[in-house]
Amino acid sequence: MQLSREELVGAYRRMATIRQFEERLHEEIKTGEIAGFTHLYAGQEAVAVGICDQLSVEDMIVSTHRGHGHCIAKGCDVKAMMQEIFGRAGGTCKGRGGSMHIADLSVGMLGANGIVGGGAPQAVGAALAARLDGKGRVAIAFSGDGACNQGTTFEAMNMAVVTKAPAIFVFENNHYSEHTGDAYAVGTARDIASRAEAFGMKAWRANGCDYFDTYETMRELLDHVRAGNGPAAIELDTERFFGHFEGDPQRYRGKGELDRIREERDCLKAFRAKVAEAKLLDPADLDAVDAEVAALIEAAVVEARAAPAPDPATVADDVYVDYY
Amino acid sequence: MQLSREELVGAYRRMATIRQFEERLHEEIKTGEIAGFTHLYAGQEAVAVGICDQLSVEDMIVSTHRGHGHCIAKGCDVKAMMQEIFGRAGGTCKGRGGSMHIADLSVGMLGANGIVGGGAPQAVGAALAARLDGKGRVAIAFSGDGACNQGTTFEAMNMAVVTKAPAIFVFENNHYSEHTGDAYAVGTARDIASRAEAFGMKAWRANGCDYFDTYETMRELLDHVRAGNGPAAIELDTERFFGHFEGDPQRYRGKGELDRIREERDCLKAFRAKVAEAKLLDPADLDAVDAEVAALIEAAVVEARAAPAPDPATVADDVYVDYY
Amino acid sequence: MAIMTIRDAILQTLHAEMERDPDILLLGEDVVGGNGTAGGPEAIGGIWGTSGGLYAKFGPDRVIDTPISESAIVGAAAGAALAGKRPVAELMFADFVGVSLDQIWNQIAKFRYMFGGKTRCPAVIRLVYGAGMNTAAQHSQSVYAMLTAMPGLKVVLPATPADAKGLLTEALRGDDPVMFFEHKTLYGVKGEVPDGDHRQRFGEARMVREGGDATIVTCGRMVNFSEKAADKLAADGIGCDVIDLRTTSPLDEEAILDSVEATGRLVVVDESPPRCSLAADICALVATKAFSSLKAPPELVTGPHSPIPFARELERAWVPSPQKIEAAVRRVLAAG
Amino acid sequence: MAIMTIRDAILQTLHAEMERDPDILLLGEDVVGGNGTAGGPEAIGGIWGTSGGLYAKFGPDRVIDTPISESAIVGAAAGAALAGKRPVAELMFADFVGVSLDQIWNQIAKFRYMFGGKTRCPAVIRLVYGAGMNTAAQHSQSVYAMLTAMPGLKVVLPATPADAKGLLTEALRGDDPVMFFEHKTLYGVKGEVPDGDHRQRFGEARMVREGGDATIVTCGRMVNFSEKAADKLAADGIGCDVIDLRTTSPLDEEAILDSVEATGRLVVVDESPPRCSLAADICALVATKAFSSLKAPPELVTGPHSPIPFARELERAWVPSPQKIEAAVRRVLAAG
Ligand SMILES: Cc1ncc(C[n+]2csc(CCOP(=O)(O)OP(=O)(O)O)c2C)c(N)n1
Ligand SMILES: Cc1ncc(C[n+]2csc(CCOP(=O)(O)OP(=O)(O)O)c2C)c(N)n1
Ligand SMILES: [Mg+2]
Ligand SMILES: [Mg+2]
Repeated sequence: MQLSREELVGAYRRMATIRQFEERLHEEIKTGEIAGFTHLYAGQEAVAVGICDQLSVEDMIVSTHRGHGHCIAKGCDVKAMMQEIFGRAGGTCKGRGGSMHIADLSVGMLGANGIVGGGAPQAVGAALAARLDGKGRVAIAFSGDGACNQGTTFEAMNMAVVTKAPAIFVFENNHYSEHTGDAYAVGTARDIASRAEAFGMKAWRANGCDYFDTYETMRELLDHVRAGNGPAAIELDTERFFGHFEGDPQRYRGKGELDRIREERDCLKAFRAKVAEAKLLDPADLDAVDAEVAALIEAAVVEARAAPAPDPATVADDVYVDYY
Repeated sequence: MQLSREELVGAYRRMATIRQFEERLHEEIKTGEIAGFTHLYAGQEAVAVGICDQLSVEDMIVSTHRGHGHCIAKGCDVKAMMQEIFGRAGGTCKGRGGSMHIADLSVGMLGANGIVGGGAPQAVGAALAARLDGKGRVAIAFSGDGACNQGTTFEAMNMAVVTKAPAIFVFENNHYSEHTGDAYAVGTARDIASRAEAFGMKAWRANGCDYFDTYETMRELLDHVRAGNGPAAIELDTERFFGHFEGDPQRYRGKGELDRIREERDCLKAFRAKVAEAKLLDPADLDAVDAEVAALIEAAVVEARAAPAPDPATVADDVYVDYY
Repeated sequence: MAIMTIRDAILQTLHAEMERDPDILLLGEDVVGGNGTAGGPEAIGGIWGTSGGLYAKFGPDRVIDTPISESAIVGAAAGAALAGKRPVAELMFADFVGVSLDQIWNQIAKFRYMFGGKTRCPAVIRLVYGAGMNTAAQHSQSVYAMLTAMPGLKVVLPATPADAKGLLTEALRGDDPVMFFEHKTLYGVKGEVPDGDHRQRFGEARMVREGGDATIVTCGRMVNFSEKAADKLAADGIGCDVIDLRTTSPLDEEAILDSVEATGRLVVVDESPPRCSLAADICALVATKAFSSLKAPPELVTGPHSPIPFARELERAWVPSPQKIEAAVRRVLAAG
Repeated sequence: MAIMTIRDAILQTLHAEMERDPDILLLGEDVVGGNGTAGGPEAIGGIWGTSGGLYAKFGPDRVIDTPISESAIVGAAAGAALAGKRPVAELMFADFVGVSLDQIWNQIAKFRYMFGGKTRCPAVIRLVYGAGMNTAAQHSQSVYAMLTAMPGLKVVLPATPADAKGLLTEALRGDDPVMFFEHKTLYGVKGEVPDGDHRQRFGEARMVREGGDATIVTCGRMVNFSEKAADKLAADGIGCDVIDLRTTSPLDEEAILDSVEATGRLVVVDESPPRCSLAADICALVATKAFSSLKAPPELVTGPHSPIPFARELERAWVPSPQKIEAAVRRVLAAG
């Protein structure tokens, strides 16, 4: 492991930020103040952060309906995101998009997406664009185990192979698409990664609840892609800590499943344990990070709650750059 | 080989019918009498016939834009087809469909399709319908090497595996999708069949220019599917003898390629050679079949040419069963 | 007559019709739910609660959970219908017509015509549509105009529990493909539902109220909004005919034209952007076929030419409101 | 001024603009052709002959043959545009909007709005459309009404070589997504094309001729048919304003309304089935905004509510003809 102390603290901070952002939303949603569908990313932090930590701001990602984690990991402003989810004028998207449609091109975050499978072809296009510039940039599509069954995802994988685009398909297998298990919905002789392999790209597998495994595996993958070998895929075995959307009774869970995954598959706990064992960081350092993050999230919520709503008169603005 | 003399003659007759149907259309189209796009199936006869010879009239197929061969092999009326392609009122579809939209549900031919990849999901649905009846029927989707890259085809394969539908995916790899080679457009580590395998179904490979290899391989596959093992796939290496559509200059062909495939990969020649070598049929018997078929095709063209055009006043009929 | 919600009217109709007709099968994402999980399939009944108990009763060959593959869902319905069954396919959100349009538009809608009138494709596609739950641009759209434009489809939009039952029964007994739209904000609406067999013929609009001064033509959630506007206007002595189209294809032209011939004033209310909309369609119908009856320019109350926004204040501004409908009626009465 | 076909105007504009702007890239099926074959990539230039020579000049990173995967083609254009490029994606037939609608409708059209006006998605989708070549129900459709209805898209339909150049140049220099419709029967139409830089502003209809007695509003192939009808009518002393919309979104409302205010008679000609069509849209515009000018009920000349048939006699009966247009003009003049 060649990560510096600073990098480790940064990684932990980003994961903790996602976790606290989501835990807090879980509470805020109960108050009824947040409208629409909210899909929480908690549990999968090691994936977003383990991957995005190795990207430059010029590298691009496209995300999913469960996009908060990807946004934070890629560098979107947390307070603006909170405002967006609260539907405020000061939100990342001026309250027009909400939880499912956060984007910030200035940090290479090309958009969350309410259409499952919508993003994968876009990553191929972004990768083709990147190649045109010749700076070694890559484009990443995040997809779930459910999204991996959408035709667009398959088409995108094939097209990436055919065009040798520097596109990366990240499959976050949290074992559920809504209320259905991957054991049912993903037809495959082996796993999702093996389907990517059948399209002629190299695929990796990693423990998506382990920052270090994700990071190391992704480093290999990125070396491969940046070296001009065309697209690649990675499947990450991970867990979602909350329901599909807020309000989901989660009757599909096994008895004690949530307790077990929170106990055994918590990427933050695992991170703490590893850095402590390897004597890389002091638990107190991480406690301090937690406190910092808590303050940030608290401030974000307070500001979002107080922030002005969008002006209804602007409802039809921002459709075109110009329309004549 | 357990085929009776009668079966062998029948197989040859069906293949020869397709061949002569297409060779004749190739000539007729030059006269300008036939409108629209016509995609000829000549060269691939062993696939359609080798497969459909093992189906009952209750088994169902869905076809492609290159559907004449599938139609004839499944038992559509040749004269009505000819009228359809000539755009006549007495055509299979009353002149409404034309070459790309021939269907005859009474023989289990659920439709040619102008949308590449359109048929595969339909075969899954037909297979689910067949299963409901519990009579062991199957449904087959024919797809080309081009169609195998359409998202619908992938979705269909996955859904067939997930639902264990008795659906069969037949990939006729004639190595071209329009003017592009499969070597370019099909991203895969190995072949099309291996992509089907990655979806968790058993897949076979056969020489689609050899009736007997196609037949035998398909028999194994059908036994597997009829036994209730869910879907299966087969990839057939085959050749198209004409252009993508009539009028195609075929600049993508290698030097001498057309001569070579007509010489070495002609399924009718191969069939004749095999049955002669094995002393199963007399060349004279097959010559007689050729003559019979020639008479049929001649009659079909003569009748089609003389047949009345559809009445323009009926243009908006047949949209609904009833519309109130 | 029982009082029930639209949700229950749909669920009970599915139960009754599936019992009656063994050829009906249901396909969709999570219509069973729990497949492949430790919790096991347990008929959670879809996220909208419109398929509960069907799996337990009719089993896995007739109630089928699918992967997230809408083209294959609708395409499978197409194939099953050609093969002689009556598939019901659920699109969890009507917006997913985007990923399945070909199978609806170029396949299901066209089979009968392309095949010379010799086939039937009685597929019923259920589409959950509409704004009002802050589900933003990709989960709030009213897709009915797009599908109304497509020859070969029938387009149905119940606004009451009785119609939900009557129209769904009719869809399941007819021989043509039906696009059955369920407004997500209307599932909880309660009303009387006739017992026993109840079929509502397509192409027969519902005269929600008669008033004689102006004609409001609408459908879906906007029926209720139009009634609210009509109530307000009634307080001022202005009487509105309110017409709930029930089906937009076929369209009950007669009901619309009769009313406009009497009132001379037309307001069309349509939860959709304005261009090439159902509102424009109805307006064109009246302008071409009842021109001389019109005493004032028709008014179209639609959303603006923009996607549907997320924030409460913005979504409310986007959707036609009772206030806007009321104002439009006052304008058509003031003009001409 | 050079005389050339619409095909060549498009091809030359692509050459010129790709030379001018290194950010333009082209994606589509067989836009190169021959990839992966013994014949080798050789710029067959697409089956419509609108991309010849581009591959040789701009190379494989900018001129990209794709598999048959329209969702991925349009989706890749979406992503490339977000990433700062100007992709041009070709749909070999506009009917393939069926298999790619989501990327057009829910992605490209909505990005800017959903993302709070902070992004641009200047993707140009070229769609080959229209009847007239007996390509039957799945390869003949005029999809422009469906896309005109979608906020966020601009919809462009050149009817002359000069407009093909001017509108395509404008599309490639603008910052919004453009649906660029090319009618398959018009590729061979010849006409004068301005040399050098030529941009045709969107939302500016072309007054094809002025006649003063009746207004014909139309676009695409129907412009020529309308002119034929107008010629016949002129012989009888009836003068028509013929308006070629050029773009249906944005729409030049002023040109339409001005003309109808002068003539009082409206005929809309639209190569499409009638429901929720562009014809209905234009009719509604006039009925709501120029009501008092109308002297007679408007006439809509469209195809019937059916898919497009294959046989020559049937297709001819389906498509609006000069005769039908002429008859409609005579009706609007006789009425009122
Ligand atoms: C095209 C489409 N179909 C269905 C949905 C509804 N839907 C939203 S999320 C989801 C499940 C996605 O599962 P997965 O890809 O595993 O992502 P996860 O929710 O586990 O992060 C479904 C079915 C959708 N938004 N888009
Ligand atoms: C969705 C769609 N995209 C593109 C086309 C145009 N097209 C018709 S046939 C064809 C090539 C098909 O290749 P393949 O599947 O190999 O079948 P083959 O022509 O070789 O029989 C293409 C691109 C189409 N009809 N439908
Ligand atoms: Mg998942
Ligand atoms: Mg092929």
